Amino acid sequence: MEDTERGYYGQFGGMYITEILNVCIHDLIRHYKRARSDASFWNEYQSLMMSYSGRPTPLTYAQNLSEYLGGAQIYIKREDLNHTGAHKINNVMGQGLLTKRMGKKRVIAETGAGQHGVATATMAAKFGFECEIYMGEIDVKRQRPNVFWMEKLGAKVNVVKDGTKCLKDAINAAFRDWSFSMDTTHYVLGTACGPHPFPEMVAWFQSIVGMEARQQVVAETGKMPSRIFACVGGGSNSLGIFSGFFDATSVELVGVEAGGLGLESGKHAARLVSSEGKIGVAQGMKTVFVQDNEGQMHETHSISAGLDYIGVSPILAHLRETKRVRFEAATDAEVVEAVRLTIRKEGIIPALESAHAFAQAIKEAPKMKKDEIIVVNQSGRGDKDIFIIADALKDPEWEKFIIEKAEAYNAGK
Amino acid sequence: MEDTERGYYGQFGGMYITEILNVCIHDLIRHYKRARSDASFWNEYQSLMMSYSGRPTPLTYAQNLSEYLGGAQIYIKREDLNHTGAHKINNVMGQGLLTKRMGKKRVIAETGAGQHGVATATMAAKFGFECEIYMGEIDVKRQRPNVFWMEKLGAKVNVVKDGTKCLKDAINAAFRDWSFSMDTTHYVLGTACGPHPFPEMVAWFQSIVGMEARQQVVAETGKMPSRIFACVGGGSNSLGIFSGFFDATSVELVGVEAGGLGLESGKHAARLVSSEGKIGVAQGMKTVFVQDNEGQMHETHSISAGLDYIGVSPILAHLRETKRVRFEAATDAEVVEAVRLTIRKEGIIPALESAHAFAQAIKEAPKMKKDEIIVVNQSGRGDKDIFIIADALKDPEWEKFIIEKAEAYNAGK
Amino acid sequence: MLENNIKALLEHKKPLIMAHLVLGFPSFEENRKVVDEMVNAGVEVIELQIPFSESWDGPVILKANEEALKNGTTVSACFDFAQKIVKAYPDTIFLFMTYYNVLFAQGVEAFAKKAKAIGIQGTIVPDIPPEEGKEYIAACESAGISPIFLFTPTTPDERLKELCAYSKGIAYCVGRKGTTGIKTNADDSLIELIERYRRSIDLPIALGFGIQSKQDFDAIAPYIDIAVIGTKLLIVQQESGANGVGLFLKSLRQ
Amino acid sequence: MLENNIKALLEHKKPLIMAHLVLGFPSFEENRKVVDEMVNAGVEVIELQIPFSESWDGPVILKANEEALKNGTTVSACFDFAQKIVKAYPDTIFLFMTYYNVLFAQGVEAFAKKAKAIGIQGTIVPDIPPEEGKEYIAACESAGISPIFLFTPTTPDERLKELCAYSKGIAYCVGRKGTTGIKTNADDSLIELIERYRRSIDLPIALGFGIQSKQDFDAIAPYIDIAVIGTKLLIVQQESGANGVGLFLKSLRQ
Ligand SMILES: Cc1ncc(COP(=O)(O)O)c(C=O)c1O
Ligand SMILES: Cc1ncc(COP(=O)(O)O)c(C=O)c1O
Repeated sequence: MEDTERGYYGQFGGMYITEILNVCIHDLIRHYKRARSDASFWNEYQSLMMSYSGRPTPLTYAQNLSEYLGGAQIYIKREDLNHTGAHKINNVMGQGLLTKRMGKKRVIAETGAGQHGVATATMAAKFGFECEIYMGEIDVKRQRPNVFWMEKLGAKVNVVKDGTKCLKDAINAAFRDWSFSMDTTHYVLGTACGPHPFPEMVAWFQSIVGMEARQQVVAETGKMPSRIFACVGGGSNSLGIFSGFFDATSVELVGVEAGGLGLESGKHAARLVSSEGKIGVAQGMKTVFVQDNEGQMHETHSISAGLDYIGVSPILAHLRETKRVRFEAATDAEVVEAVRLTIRKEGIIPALESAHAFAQAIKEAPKMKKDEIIVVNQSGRGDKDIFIIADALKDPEWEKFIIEKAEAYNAGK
Repeated sequence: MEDTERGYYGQFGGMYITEILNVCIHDLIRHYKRARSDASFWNEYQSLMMSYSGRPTPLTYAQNLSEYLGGAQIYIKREDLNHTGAHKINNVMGQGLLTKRMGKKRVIAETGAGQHGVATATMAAKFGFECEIYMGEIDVKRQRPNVFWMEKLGAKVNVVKDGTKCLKDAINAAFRDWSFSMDTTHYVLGTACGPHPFPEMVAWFQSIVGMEARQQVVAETGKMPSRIFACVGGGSNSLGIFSGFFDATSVELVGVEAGGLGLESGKHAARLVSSEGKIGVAQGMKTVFVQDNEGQMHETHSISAGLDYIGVSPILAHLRETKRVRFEAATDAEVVEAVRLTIRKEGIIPALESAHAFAQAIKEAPKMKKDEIIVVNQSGRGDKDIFIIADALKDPEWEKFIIEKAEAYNAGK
Repeated sequence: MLENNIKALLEHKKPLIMAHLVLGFPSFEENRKVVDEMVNAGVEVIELQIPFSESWDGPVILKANEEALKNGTTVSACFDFAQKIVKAYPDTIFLFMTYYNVLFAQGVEAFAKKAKAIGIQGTIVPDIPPEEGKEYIAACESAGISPIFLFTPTTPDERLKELCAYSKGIAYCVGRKGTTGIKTNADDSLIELIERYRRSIDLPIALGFGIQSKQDFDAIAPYIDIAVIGTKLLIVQQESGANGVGLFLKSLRQ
Repeated sequence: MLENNIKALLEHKKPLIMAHLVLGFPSFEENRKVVDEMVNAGVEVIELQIPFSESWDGPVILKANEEALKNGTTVSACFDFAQKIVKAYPDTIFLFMTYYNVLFAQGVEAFAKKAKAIGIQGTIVPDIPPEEGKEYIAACESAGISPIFLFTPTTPDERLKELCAYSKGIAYCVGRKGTTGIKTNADDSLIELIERYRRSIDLPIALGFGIQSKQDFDAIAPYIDIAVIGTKLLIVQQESGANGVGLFLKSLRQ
């Protein structure tokens, strides 16, 4: 990592922000740096995560899945057991503490799947902050349960009708809000993207995952894993777990992108493994985006809203160049199959995002030796995805249930 | 507890079973006793719960709620952070280990809300058991998401159309299955009810909650709590947390039943605090049931399916007589308000069941001293209840979402 | 009293027939017709089931319990009806079958006394094992009616003997695992089971095994003292009324 | 070049007017009409915004960006159009406004060279602060066009001075926090802000502050060098076409 002043990782990163935000972001950097060099901040963070979110999350040995696949021994890092059901809370609570330090009273956030929105609204309720969430209109439609909870948590959900009406547009909208409100407001970016210091800061808060995982896997198995699998949306959960193993060069780190309907279909969200992923500058950072030759961003597609994003963390873009992380993609169909298998074999329901990591591990494990160890980062739980999983698995009873519910609502009015 | 041979607690408990089950249950008792006197069993149980379910669950200080109410300091025992989202998994994994010891390969269970069914199906997937779940037709209708997950977990869900088509009928149906299948099958009863050894055994597995809570509250506050609040369905979560404090006579234990539309309305599930609760014998045990003068059981009502049950643990019936536990009831309306408040103040969504405990704590905390401590057992998380909470809070956007989903399904077919 | 009555009957005929009905299902009038048909068909023992909301019976009897309750059948109406019917058919042995909570709700002693007073000779209560039944057994004894316990395929020999110490008049033996209403094949293993019962039980053996036909009845008749016919009669009744019940019962001994 | 041209104009007229449009919105034909109206109304500087999918502008300009892209507007078509229009109106100063990725995608140097070649005098790229803009600044310099950076109310005095070192020709000063399209009151605090800009900035000051009317224009005109009019023109255009834009612009100086 070359220029830590402006957050460069090789050629990627930086602070591509409008002048209006310059002071505000430098202010954030100052507070972040102070927090980072202050051991008591991390202690406070860690004990908050323990008492509020249930950290450390366990490392679960997936014995049945391992035996079924007949190769490497698979361990699952259980970020799904966090409060609010995903790793997103790690980042959010950390930024919450920082917001308190900065004396700000309002937080804003973008959200795609709604997980980060729920986590931010949760944090705001806990810290007593005012909270507004930006969410694309399409995401609002498909992720209504999360919208419902955000509102109950006291957040205002702003429906973003710009552009593709998805995550990237929600991010743009949040930056727009921030360029008015920076005096009172902290923008809680949800992944390791955006201008410096967000990528580094979010990765730092998520590094709690990797620290725990390394300690746990060694304690449990007496050795280091051969490979670690994590799904890659913006990059926060993967960087979180990978960071615990960067210095252990024998550990292969595998990031799994959303292959959607296939890399040839044009309907995917693979930035790092598809030819549509090109270096560019947007959303505050220089990194790899799914874009056309003139720099316009494409619509992406994934069965999992949380991976359905045009950009990727500049830190990961750099780690691809240095070859420290290998990148792969899993298709929607592979992901549904991975969900099915993991549920049946382990009684664990991975989020569709996390299931990308499972899908790749399931591909590779059988070819590995029985004494090799794999860690899969289960970034979230899948019960939030019931509307999508039920559709993917085409469950007729579920459809009947929804239709009957709708009839009751129609009759009630 | 007088007659531990047949599981009597004062006048309550016993083994009111048909002769066909006699040998099977004595077999269970033998295995249970052996496990209980074998320290390695508990160690195995505890480490399974650590690595699979995320135990110990944290104790969260509800600072905002405490300050808002202006009285006692409220701590929340976070059973909602368990795998599958409730305390039910504690019991189920314990019985899973016992099933393995007994060499059985199939498990059956009743379920009301579906929580215990999901937990049992999860355990069966993890242990590789065949699994059938009995669930009343009405519960199947209102708890479809849980049915969906049970099926994906590999369980067969049998819709019970007998009687009131609810939990009690599912229990009867499970006993019917068991009286054919006991050679190969263990009946995983979901709460501290039924014939001996179930009440004692389930309470034992759930005692992990109380052990942790006591250690945590003392470590955190340096003293013992004044009161502990837990909701009472069958009684397992309340006995779980209470058992950690039985010997600490200064700690007042408060069990909260489902007051439904009010104790005078006839629409409630209050066994221990209503005049409709009378001693009787059914479902394998002598305890207090909501019944008429001729011994026929009434239909009960609660906004929370998990508390909507005619009977109650014989251990709790006894603890009412010895006055070691005080019982109260919270109405549906109070519960909805408690959910709303807890979400807003703490960013925590209690299950509707658990919200009964919150509702009572919210009533009592303001009248207590600021240096007194309350522990509320949050037996489960509320996001599973979205269909019911959204209805209770009359969320028009949710209704619109469901209606649109239904239209899409109708169009797709 | 029950034991002597049964034994006296067995001197003339074997096996006896014990027929079952659910009180209040579909109505007391229909019950009366069915009893009349049963008596006319030569049934010696009639088991009157008082419906209970938490019955553990198989689906057919369970459904009848529910229907009876839905029709408003009360326990006291069951007693009134039983009193009349016992008086009307003085040569038939009547038993009550129900679940323990029905006794418990009005007091076990009161229940036994009232049953005795109206001429009921014994009670079958499947969810009260003798170990829980001290009060029940004492109440039956002091009232002078017979508590009838169940003997099942899972009951070990030792326990079969123990249960005999509590059972009076009849050993109600179950032909297979499960609840009421499931057919058992009248095969060698069933006959072996009966032989096992015989070795340990010194009471007349009533066997319930899901009898469906004259063929079933004939196959097992030589081995037992009393044939219990339950679920099948409810099915016949629903298909072809009280009259059908009479015809079916008569067919067994033709 | 830009700086000299601006200064020359300022000797005759103050404030100049800098008008904004989004290329391809609603179409290039319409753009051409609008430019014509602008030039006829006496506008001295025209800001041609090349649409970008990730614009951070306010809702009106954002929407225009989206519409333009939806209509299939490409960057190369924008260049073609700009080339023609610059040629057609040789006395008007044309600038490009866009986001950095548009430059980056074809190579910053290539972009700058092409812009210069067709007669564009400067570029406004709001998401490239000078610290990230070494390549950009160098490319502009070697091509001979002016990079125009933004000066904002949150920018401290020290940094205002620093930014001047990078900005050429115009200091594009923002009248209030937030994105484009929000009205600022032409009140004392705005005048104070302009005075603060003046103290640190030695370039002609272009102020964008959400001008809505002649009244706004008049209130602020004495204090600034160039009035930037953006969002309002898009609104007028959508309400009353290119002709309306011309009328509105003419009204300002009447
Ligand atoms: C469960 C889960 N996993 C993964 C992601 C992807 O984000 P990231 O790559 O930042 O971990 C999301 C985003 O919403 C998520 O909800
Ligand atoms: C979350 C939760 N809490 C409480 C209960 C009530 O059961 P018990 O009284 O056995 O804890 C249930 C039952 O389904 C439940 O799901």
